[in-house]
Amino acid sequence: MSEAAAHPAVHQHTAPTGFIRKYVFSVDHKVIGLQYYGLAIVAVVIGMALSWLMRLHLGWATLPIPGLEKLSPAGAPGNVMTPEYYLSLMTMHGTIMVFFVLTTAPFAGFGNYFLPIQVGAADMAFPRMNMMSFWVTFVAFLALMSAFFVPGGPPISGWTAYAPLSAVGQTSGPGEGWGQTMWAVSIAIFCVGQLLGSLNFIATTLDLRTRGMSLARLPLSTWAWFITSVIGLMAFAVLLPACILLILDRTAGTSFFLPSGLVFGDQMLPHSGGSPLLWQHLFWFFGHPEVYIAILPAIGIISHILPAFLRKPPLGPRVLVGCIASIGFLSYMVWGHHMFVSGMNPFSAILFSVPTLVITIPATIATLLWIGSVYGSRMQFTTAALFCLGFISVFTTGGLSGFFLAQPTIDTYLHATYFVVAHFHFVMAVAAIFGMFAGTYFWMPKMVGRMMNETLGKIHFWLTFVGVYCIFMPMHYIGLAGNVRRYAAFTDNFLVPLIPVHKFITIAALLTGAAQFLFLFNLIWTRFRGPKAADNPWGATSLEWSTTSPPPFDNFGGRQLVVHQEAYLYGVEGASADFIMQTSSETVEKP
Amino acid sequence: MSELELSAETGHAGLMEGSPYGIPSGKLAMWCFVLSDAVTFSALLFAYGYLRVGSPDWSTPFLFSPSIVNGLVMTFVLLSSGLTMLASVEAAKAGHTAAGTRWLWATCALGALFAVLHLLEWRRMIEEGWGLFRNPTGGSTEFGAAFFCVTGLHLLHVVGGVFALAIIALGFRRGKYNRIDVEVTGIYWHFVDLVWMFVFPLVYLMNAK
Amino acid sequence: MGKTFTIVLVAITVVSAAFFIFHGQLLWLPEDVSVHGPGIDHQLMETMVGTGILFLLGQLVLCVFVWQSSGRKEGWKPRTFPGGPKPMVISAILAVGLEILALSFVGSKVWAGMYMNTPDSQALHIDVQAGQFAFYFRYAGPDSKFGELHPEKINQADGNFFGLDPRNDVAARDDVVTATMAIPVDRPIQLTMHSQDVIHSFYVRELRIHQDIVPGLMIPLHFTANKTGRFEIACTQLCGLGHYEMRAFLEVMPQDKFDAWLKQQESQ
Amino acid sequence: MTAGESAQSPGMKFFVAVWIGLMCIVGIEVLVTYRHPAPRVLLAWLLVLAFVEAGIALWYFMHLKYERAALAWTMLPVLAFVIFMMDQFWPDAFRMVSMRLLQR
Repeated sequence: MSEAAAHPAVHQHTAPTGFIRKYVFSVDHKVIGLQYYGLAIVAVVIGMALSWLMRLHLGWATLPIPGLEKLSPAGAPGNVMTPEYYLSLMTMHGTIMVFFVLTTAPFAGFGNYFLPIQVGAADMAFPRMNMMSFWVTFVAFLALMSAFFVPGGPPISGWTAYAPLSAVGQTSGPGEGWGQTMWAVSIAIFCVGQLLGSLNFIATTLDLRTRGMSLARLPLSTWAWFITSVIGLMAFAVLLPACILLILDRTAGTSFFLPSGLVFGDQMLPHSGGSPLLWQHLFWFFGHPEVYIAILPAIGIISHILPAFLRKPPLGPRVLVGCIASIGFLSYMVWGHHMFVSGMNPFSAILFSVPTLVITIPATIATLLWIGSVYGSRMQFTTAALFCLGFISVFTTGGLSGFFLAQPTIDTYLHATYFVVAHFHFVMAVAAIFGMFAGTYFWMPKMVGRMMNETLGKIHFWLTFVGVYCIFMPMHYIGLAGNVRRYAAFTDNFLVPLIPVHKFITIAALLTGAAQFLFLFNLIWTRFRGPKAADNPWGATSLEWSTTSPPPFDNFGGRQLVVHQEAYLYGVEGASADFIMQTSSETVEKP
Repeated sequence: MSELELSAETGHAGLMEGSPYGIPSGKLAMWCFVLSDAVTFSALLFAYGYLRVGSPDWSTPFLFSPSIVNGLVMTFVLLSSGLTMLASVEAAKAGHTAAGTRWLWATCALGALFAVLHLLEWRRMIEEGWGLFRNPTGGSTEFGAAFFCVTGLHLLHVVGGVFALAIIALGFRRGKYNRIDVEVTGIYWHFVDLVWMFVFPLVYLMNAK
Repeated sequence: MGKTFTIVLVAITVVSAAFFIFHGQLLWLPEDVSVHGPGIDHQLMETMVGTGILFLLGQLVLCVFVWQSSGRKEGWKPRTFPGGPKPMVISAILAVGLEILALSFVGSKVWAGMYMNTPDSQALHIDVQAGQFAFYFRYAGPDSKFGELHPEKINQADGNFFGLDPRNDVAARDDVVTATMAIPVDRPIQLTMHSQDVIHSFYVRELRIHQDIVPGLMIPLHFTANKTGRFEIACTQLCGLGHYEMRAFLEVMPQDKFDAWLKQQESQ
Repeated sequence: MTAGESAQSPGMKFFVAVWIGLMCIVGIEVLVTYRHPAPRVLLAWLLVLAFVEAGIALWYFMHLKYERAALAWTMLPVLAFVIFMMDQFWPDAFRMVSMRLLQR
């Protein structure tokens, strides 16, 4: 205990007692992690509901959806969705999912909860800043949600908010009034929240590692969160000014993104001199790193979970860290591949295409390392393990379609078709969500101290795994047929014959979505009825398993851990158990 | 802010791994913030450059007097505030709380002076008819937009810094903050200074008549 | 459980691949009618084969390992992959690296052929105006000179979609403005595209052509169609509530038919 | 060396000298401007001078010199890299002028 007394972080602040300080404005990274996770769950339910409505409309454009009119009288007169309302839902779906689910859950959620524990710290480096980062993000979420209720309704310009559509205001269509402004405000606020979060992650990883936890011994998940926060530090810093300029264009009459001679309804706007391509450059300079902000934590999480169920060390963990880092590095060199047909200088296209293709090398190495880890193992097929395997599968599928879109020539045909939709949903959305599921089934015992229901979990996995393939695989085929995305209905002669495929996708989406309620039920059931979890139910090695479930306020009950081992010593020859905790001082000759 | 001094020690307490930089977390976080903010400003300056290169009718209205002269005075004030900031950090390191506080206030005052000079110039330009979307000389309206955005964001940083300095000065005297907090604030203040080193040539001199 | 996973994933893989291999006419690229198109199609097939192999390998190898893993008895001593991570790194760099080199070299040539060469001097020049939510096309007429554009003069009601000023501008008087785009077959075409309001996009599947039309800019594009027919021009850049129904038709016809068509348009 | 203590700093005299140096650079910038070189020449001059100035400020004012080399070796390359990548904006920007619909 005297040891602990000497440890400042432990005595940084004593456990709060009042409800507000304990659960609402808490500085405890675990509570904040759960808050982020909760926010993500709320956001994902909303986002999924929106996608249901969209899919229904794409399958049966004239189908009245009961109650929709109540939701938005203007958007769905007679319960039938108007084209602009479809676009609003699409925009909100994209924004909510990318910012408030894929960035929030695997990175801010699990990262906040487990990064300090995995490095053996009592809390983040700046608990108060940490609390601020959550509440700022929360305000950003409210700001975005408010877009549903402002006059004119939610924005219709997609999550990329391309100017001029997003910048000229109401004249360019419904939803481009207050809705779009709230969108820009929300994203600007979100950037600030992420900045605070990233600072915290970086400082914690570098400064609060307990004795013996050298960088080489950090778990892969911690590495992923650390590298992600470094990417976020720079990426959101570019989106912030972009959003400010957009807001000025919309409200103060500047023309950063608005060129001369814009004519709406035979009226020429006074704007002059701006460039719509500037917005695309600024947005994608952030936008591409953002894709990796979404996927890298998931990569880290499954790399961390897989060995625990393979009962053997991962293949080349150092190499894997190298892959994650180089993916992060390359992510800043490739944003132009979103702009191949945008009227950008054709020379740049080649310049952006090559590093984009090069990214596939570290990605392939990582995939091969996971597959190679499975070799020669005796795997325990828990739900978490299954989701890891599922991740490897969907990540491979989604990554490979990237080969097509990375090449400007092929992109000229496939750009803005459902092929693109399939690609990024597989490699970024579904993969990241699988990482989130794996993390949930693996860590929930630690987070709430109760085991999740494995049977429900497995059913959930099978439905989801088969479901996502049924939803997104066909999108490749219709994409090859040139099915344009972001269409509210398919009226072109070459699109009408493809509607049956859309009907199939819609049905698959509805079923897969329904399957997610098993997961939600499982979460709630676990929280209140789940069987009590042991401190280390999976026989895992990293530090989060050397404390109680759930961990006490200062994570280790005042103990100052000392780390003696590497992160993943499973199935060690001649060890007392088939695994060696990082904290155990047991010494055996390495296998 | 009190986390700063607490985790300040963690870097070296025997119970922890040493930080690879051997600096307190607060300082590291400030460096990271500076990095991020530098990217923000460069993005803004690149946007300004992009629009300028794309505009055939860019106007370069700044006369030597008053604009450039005023800019020089502002530069002088800001650089001097950097010097006083250094003095305060040095004093704080040497443990001279009173002197440190005094220098902090001096920095604060110079920062405020800079802000005032800046606002006066803004007023003059707005009276001349400049605005976010107005250009009295009839050239590209992007000039006003870029000018007020870039300098505006910088001014925001200055004002924020002035308040931060005041708070630190008060707290440092009462021992609420320690020398590390002063040093961290110093890094921020010098960064604001550093940004101006790009704003002055790129926004003022490049637009001198 | 592992065996089930293997079976399911094999099924998924096989079915997914089958749709690519035994694709019908519907779920595949339409026949190409442009001179540069074969280059793109070839590139796409190359990529399809390469990634297809990687897809099958990746998924099936995973399946094999999982299958083996699930069959093992209690007390099994885990084995590491022969050679550790090295073979993985090397094979990835070799397989993917070579693929990338090949693709980007060939691809860049095709790309340069489309975008980085100057259009034929004999090319037929067509001016394209995009606006919410329609395309309009302009032919220079007998004087083969286009009239100046004056956005402030744009008036949908009396059909001045381009903002021409025939009163003061001689060149503008004989400009032919149409809603369908007709072009002669086997003749180089040069488009100059501009948008009056937001970003639109010019996409013709059969021509393998795709180009955003950015307001405020004159976007050049050139191609040659080598088969006659009637094709759809779709807008692929989100441009507002009418985006999904913004389209026009492209008619590729023999030279003589085209001349007749143009005559008839002028007379109107 | 206790926490947060930078290595012994050279003292105020030296910093005053640096400050004078910085002012001189600003002076040079103005002089260059009023020799009215071509815009891109001027830009080159100003950028070089500004970077020198910023470098000095980082090195001495912000005490980068007195921290472990690791700090400079991680922070500066990252920033340089990101700014270098932003230069991919230029090929477009220069294209704008020639492609403009209206010369306004």
